[in-house]
Amino acid sequence: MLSKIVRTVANQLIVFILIFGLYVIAHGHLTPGGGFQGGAVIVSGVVMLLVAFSSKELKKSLRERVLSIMESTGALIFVALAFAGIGTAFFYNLLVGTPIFGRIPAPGPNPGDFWTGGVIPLMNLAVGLKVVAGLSAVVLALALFASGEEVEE
Amino acid sequence: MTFILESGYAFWNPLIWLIAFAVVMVVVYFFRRRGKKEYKKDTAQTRIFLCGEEVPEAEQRHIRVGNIYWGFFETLKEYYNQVLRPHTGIINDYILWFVAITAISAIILLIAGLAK
Amino acid sequence: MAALIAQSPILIIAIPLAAAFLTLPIGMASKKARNALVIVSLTFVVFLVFALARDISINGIHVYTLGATSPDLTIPKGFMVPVRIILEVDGMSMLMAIIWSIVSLAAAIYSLSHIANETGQNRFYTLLLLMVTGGFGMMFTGDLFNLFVFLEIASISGAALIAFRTRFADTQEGGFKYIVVSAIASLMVLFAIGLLYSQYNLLNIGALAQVIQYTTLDKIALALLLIAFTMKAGMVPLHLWFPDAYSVAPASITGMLVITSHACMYAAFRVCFTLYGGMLDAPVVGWILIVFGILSMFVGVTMAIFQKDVMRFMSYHAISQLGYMWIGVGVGLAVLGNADLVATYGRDAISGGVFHILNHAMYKPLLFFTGGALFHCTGTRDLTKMGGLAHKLKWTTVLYIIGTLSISGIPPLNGFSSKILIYESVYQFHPILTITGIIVSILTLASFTKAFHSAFMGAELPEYKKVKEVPRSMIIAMVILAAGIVFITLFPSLIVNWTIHPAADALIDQGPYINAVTGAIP
Amino acid sequence: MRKVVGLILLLVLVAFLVWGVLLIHPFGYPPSDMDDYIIDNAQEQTANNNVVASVVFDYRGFDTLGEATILFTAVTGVLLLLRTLKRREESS
Amino acid sequence: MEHIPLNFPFLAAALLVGISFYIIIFKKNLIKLIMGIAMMASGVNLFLVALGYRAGGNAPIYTDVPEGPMVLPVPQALTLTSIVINVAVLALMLTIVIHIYRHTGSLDSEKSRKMKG
Repeated sequence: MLSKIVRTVANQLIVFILIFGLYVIAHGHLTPGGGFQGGAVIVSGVVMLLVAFSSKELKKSLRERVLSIMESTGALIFVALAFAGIGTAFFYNLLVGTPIFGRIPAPGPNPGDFWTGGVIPLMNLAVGLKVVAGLSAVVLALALFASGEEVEE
Repeated sequence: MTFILESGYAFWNPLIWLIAFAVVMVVVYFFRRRGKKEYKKDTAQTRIFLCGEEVPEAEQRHIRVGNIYWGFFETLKEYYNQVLRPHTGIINDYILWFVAITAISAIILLIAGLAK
Repeated sequence: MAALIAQSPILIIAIPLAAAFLTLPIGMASKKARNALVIVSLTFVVFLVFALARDISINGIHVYTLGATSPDLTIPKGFMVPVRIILEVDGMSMLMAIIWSIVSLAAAIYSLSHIANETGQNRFYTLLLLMVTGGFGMMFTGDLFNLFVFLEIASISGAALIAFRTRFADTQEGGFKYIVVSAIASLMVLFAIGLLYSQYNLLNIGALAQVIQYTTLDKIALALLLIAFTMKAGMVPLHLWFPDAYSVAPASITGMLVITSHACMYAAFRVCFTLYGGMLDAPVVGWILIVFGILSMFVGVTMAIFQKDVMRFMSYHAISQLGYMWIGVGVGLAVLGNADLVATYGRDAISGGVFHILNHAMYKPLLFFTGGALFHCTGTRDLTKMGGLAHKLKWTTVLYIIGTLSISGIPPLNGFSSKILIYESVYQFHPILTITGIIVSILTLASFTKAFHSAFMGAELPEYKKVKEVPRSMIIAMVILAAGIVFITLFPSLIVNWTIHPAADALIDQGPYINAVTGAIP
Repeated sequence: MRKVVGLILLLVLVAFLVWGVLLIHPFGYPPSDMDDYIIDNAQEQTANNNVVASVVFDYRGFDTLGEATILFTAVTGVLLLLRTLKRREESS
Repeated sequence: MEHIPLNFPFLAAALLVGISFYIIIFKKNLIKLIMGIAMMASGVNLFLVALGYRAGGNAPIYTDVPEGPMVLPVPQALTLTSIVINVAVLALMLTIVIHIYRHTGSLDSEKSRKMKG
């Protein structure tokens, strides 16, 4: 566990990191970014917490079991979104043209509309959830194992 | 349904072999039937007889794997010395072999391409 | 039913995947429900594979375009080349899928009791299902980059499963060697894919095969692809990691890893026959495969005789048996350009090699499972510590004998039917190949006799007085594979006509594979 | 000995790689049939401004599913290998 | 061959792969070996992403894009996939190395060769 200054700053910064990560995930269909990138940003925040507080402290609030279930959920949502189009073909983008995320942008350069992209924004969210949970679980497990703590099954 | 597998020049029919196998089994059974019926378990009749000597314990009786085919390995000692050399167990060497074979096969492919 | 078959290529990949994602949450709630999920999903996959196989034997190649407005629409309207990922299932992929579905089901059943005393079972089954997914993906995909992705799925889950028993040092070493080798092999595959993409701006195998020129760049890409896949398949002299990794995994996983080796072999064949096909400098590549095949056969079997570790001994035999397939298919490849020779013996050689994949995939997992049963009972893999186990393990002994006879090519068992196909056809290409094959066969029988004697025969050893027959699920798994052996033994011609010849024809003629992608321009 | 042979073979392989990459199209002028199709049609077909996102999640979505699966596999593998062997320790 | 200076990114990628092969073959420390693999992955990723560059191109994102050609999107997607795959491989490798260290007390690849022959 590092000094109080570091811990306080980390406590404040994590909010901004979370917001930025969520922004990157949510705007993956409009700007550079997406589920993997945004997820990695959020996990960098988790790593910062891990350095500032110890893995023992962090384990109280982030449990591997919960992270595992979150990860499975994200993966299942992703597969379910892929399966949703199976009426036509697996991975068919079935939301194109519907009011939910289905608006077709003007061809060529345009300012961007949040409600576009079909299933892509939803897949970004699912992947983001998966990456956040999965990579946090890995980092936490490695830190716990290295410090001789128990990693729950 | 045909059992015959054609292989260009010859053919292979498992049925014939199965029939032959069955015949052999019948013969074996016949010989076995001719054995003595009055055979008592857990008497001296079933124990191992070794010229009247003391029979060694099970552990000593069993021929362990290290002793089987001793002559084979002794004859092929030179070969085994050579073939064991690359089996170092070091991961770096494994990758070196990959690099070597890739380089050699690339050379072969390019030279063969030039010859065409 | 028709709709199910139309969707089945993706379902075969996606069902184990979805089951893998579900395994962890369900396993936390109930152990029995998790086991049921694993077995039921794999059984359903077996059913789908056989339904698809029947459909393919009637209707020919099956394509499935992911994300298109219709699964048959391989090329978008008004365009020349495929853009989306296409799954393409032909005779060869179907044969591999049949093998993989049966072996993975048997391995899952075997695991039920083989790892019953270990911790971390939920994640074990998750990884097992992911490995199944990876294997099916490699077999079905028609896209090079997708092949790389599924190769990685199979490799990573395989490495984690090899290192499953973390309390032993050698498992960690084996897992590390496996993952380093697979990482480098797959990076080289990726580099080669980049080289091909840079020239043709295509990733689909069929579309690439249509335009490929066999330039210098293509030759370098071929060398990288071929050697990377053969390294993953375990060909001498790139086999060094193979026994290290395979001997330490849980036996059920070793059985499956053998099939992932076959899948890499399949990928190598796909690259040679389908991707390069007619443009390939066939005799040269064929001779490369033949020479390394002979080396594999001979070095594999001589190293195997030498071994004292039962799983390691069987791993070396796997290398040796892979050699038969390399020479069978290599001879077919060497004469590929010559239609007469292909008709005289080339097709038979390829059929023999491909048939040997099927046979090997039945008896080698069976033998690995019996090796695992020995480990289960005695707690050691060391043959020097074993003896007299036939007194206790009656089922295991019988199944081991079946496997032994089959691998040594003793008639009438199935190993013989594929070996006769290889011997007869390869003899016409070069007699030395057949002679080597027969010598290797004899040595195989000799080494298995040695292992049989030291593990099963002899007096009952005092330390194994309390050993009991292995649990029922392990026996069931072994009996499934033994039943496969008996079936192939009894009906070789049926199997050859129904699955092997379509597979061999799919390799020989790349035309249908290309047409299935590019011919369907609306 | 090993070092010399290894270096020579390594240099041969690297020479091939270098020779190969020098034969590729000039940097910045790639052949681009498939990619042009995607750039032209992505907005209409996937209703999406970000063409890379359309490739990642639509045209080559199956790769991304595989990629997510690989991440899942690795996480599962890491947690599997770092698990506590508590039950085992108690019994032994 | 008049475009050799233009092909410099490809050359850099190939050399990166070559250097990492050197590290993997000649460095006996397992952590260095893993670093070599990570470097090789970077080389391959650099190669892939360089393949898709178009002279003067913009990022292939239509949101407020300036006029001009766009770089190829497929190599970028492939690189993204490849990066994530390599993260996964590295995580697993490091985990196994931790275990190897706990068992053998050493990171030397010549020490972790219980199995040979």
